[in-house]
Amino acid sequence: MNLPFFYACFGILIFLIGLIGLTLQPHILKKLISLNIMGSGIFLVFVALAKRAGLSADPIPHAMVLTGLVVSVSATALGIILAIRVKQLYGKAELPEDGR
Amino acid sequence: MNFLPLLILIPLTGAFLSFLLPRYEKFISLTVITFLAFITLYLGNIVFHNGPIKLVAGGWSIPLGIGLYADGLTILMLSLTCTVAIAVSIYALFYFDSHKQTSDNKDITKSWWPVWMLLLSALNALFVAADAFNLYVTLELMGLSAVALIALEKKAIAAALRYLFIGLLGSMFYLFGIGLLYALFGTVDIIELTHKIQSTPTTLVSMVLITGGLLLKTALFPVHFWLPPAHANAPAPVSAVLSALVVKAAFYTLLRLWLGPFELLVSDLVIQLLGILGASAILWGSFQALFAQRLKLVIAYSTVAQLGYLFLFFPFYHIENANTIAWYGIIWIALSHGLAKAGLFLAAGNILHAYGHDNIHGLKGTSQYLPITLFAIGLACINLMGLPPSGAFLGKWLLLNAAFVSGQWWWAIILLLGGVLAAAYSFRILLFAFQNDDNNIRIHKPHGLMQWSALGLTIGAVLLGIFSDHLLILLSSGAKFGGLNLTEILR
Amino acid sequence: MDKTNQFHSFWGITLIVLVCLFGGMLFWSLWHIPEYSEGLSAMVTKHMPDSGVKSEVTAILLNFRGYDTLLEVAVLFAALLGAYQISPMHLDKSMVQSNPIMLYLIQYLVPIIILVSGYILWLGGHAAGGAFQAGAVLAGAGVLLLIVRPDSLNLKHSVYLNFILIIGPLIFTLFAFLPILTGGTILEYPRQLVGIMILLIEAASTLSIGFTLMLLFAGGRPPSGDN
Amino acid sequence: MMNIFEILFDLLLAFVILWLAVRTVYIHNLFESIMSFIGFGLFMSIAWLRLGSIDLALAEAALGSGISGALLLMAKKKLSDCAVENKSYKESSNG
Repeated sequence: MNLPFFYACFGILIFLIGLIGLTLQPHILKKLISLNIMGSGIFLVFVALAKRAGLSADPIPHAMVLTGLVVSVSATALGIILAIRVKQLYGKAELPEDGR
Repeated sequence: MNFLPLLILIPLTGAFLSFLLPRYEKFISLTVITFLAFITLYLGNIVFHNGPIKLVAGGWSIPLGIGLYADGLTILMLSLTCTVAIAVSIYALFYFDSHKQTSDNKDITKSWWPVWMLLLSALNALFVAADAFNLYVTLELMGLSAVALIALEKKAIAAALRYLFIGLLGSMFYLFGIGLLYALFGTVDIIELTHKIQSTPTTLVSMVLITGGLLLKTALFPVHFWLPPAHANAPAPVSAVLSALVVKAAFYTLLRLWLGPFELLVSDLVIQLLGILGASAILWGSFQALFAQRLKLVIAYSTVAQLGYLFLFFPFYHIENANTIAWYGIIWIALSHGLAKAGLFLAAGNILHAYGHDNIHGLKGTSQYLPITLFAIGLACINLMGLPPSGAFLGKWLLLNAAFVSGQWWWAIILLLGGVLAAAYSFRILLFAFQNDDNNIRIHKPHGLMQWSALGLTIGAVLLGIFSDHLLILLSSGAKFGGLNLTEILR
Repeated sequence: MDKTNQFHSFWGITLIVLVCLFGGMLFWSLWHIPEYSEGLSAMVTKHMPDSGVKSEVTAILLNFRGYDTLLEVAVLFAALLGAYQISPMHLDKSMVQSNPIMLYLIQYLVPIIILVSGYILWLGGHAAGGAFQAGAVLAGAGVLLLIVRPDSLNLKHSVYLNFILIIGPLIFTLFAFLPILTGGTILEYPRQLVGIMILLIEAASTLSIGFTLMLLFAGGRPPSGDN
Repeated sequence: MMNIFEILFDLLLAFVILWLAVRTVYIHNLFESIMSFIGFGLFMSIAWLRLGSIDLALAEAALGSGISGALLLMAKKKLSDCAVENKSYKESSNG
């Protein structure tokens, strides 16, 4: 196994850890963190597979990942602010069960 | 001079300017929408006469630059967006003013206009995108601005958060799939992918990931749970936009990819599965709508059901002729549902505005106090049931034809059953709304234009069934399916 | 309580089985990806002289695939607008950690961070760096100030602040729009001006991104100035 | 080809990142979880360097680890402070 595929496999593992966390953790902040970790896993797969080009990796996935990073930070920020509001309204930093 | 990118740039500029100058936000937004209407008409004219438009951002060559593409389907979706945008904006002129006093904190700007402009540019960008990664960015922009709009209503905060999570999860799967596709073929342009794609296990996995992510965003039956709370609790104009446009946009992305790059990989098992999920969505959504207690919740569940119809295209995917007919059919359902549902949500907003609640049992007297709104509801219900002469009738009729042409008649039963159930929940609304109110309850009458904009949209949905000739020809421009004379079938 | 635990363990096991299957599918897909692929690096190298910058990633972000970046800046703006309608800016006193050492350090730290941010921005032209990294560093300076001396920034909701927040995306949109007027297509920079245009976009975006991230940290809309 | 030190380095880095990811997701204490997340981001930026992208390493350190970490810490603080707003609201909106 060479470098790109090692890191790609590793990225998938991180993605799966985040996925399990997202489904199991009730706390909103932890869900958000899990989503970020899932994202990191995907980004790792992107960049690792770009490294197949040899020493100077393919820069297009790098730019895509940079875009993705900014998007996930924006989403995290919005999620956090919503989370605080949910706590203010419902008293718990968890999504209410009754589907509202 | 090519006007296609202006569809994105003008609303973006509008968003920034209306944020900077909140005093003129209405003027700026209405100007933006007027421009959009003219540009859409102009582009529609070009596509109608000269065929699809292609261009690459920055003037680079294709796998490096980002392609933009508009064919007949794109133009129809853009026109749907524009029509709904006009009505919703007129409605919002009055809706948010009358709700201003309920804002609980003066240090919060409940700003509908800038976010609405952002959402518009995201929708337009999504419809003209020809690049899979660009679609990811537009989906995120659409998702985040939709969340910001849902969060305008205090009681929808939790629904907004859930919507954010679902949207992010869906985008993650989508992004993963795109990453695999890029790793394999070195391009993310949809047209180029279509030429280069090969059936390998990796492509299959990426198709599963992308489809899964988009189904989550389209709220197909088993993963529809997030839709009703978000659509039922958001402010009326927001619900209208979400139900009419935002879920359709995710479906549009799915359709583009399935009819393009993934064509080679589509197996019979998968398309039957999608058909079954669609059928379950129709039945489950309609049943839930039948028992929901609030008007907006009924409408939201009806959206779940109507989205199910769109997936009835897939069982006919491989069958010659039937797929063409079904394709025209579901697009007609999507368009007419977009107009009718937007009108219906606006009408529900009028009722909420007038009565202060939207409990179905308390709709007494709507026929006395809000006749125009009630007429709008009636027309929208005709569309949901799929009665002639509405646009949905044409769509469903085409789907029925497809079912019989292909010999898969059991889908026809689902269609009829869906119609009956839609009739049931529609009559339940109308029954209460037509009751006379003897107590002369005091209502807070909505502005006339609020009522007329709801009516305008639902009339549009009916007109879609009557004046369909030119639009059907427009739709065939650049379409994968062509050469079938629909007017022959329609006679 | 016992019952719910059992319930959870049942779902937990189902979930783990599902995730294992899903993960297996993903690993299986990696197996079939070719060992070597150049991607688009040759194409990027070929067009680098026309891009106006020397760093490949910056060229992709702001020139070749600049349209994505434009929409991405709008995503950040959407998050800010969302925050504005959900909550007001809120920094209670307990968050302020002003011990004398911090107060002393911050006089030197903040200017240095701002300088570093400018340096990263400038680096973006020919090496690694650029508007997003520089903006994040700038936001770091703002966050530090908000924690240690919130009064020194004196954030108020005003047209000036709003202008800083949108100047980056607005200039980007404008430069995307101008080529259309001259008969080109979106973001088709004129050859002789491309370098300076990209630098302008980056500088303005750094400012906007920095302030946007700082306000997101602060939790939403700053209080109105007129009271 | 890779020499033994590189392989060891990759394995060690992967192990540390995985350990931090698992800790971040499963640890009960929110504060430690956030701290692990910040550490995760920092080690991820080393991984980006290893994969040849200084841009991403910078961005991950500044955005993914720095800003996200600051946002999360601020959120934790506010979540533990904030009082529940008008309790009656919960009942009244059930209908």
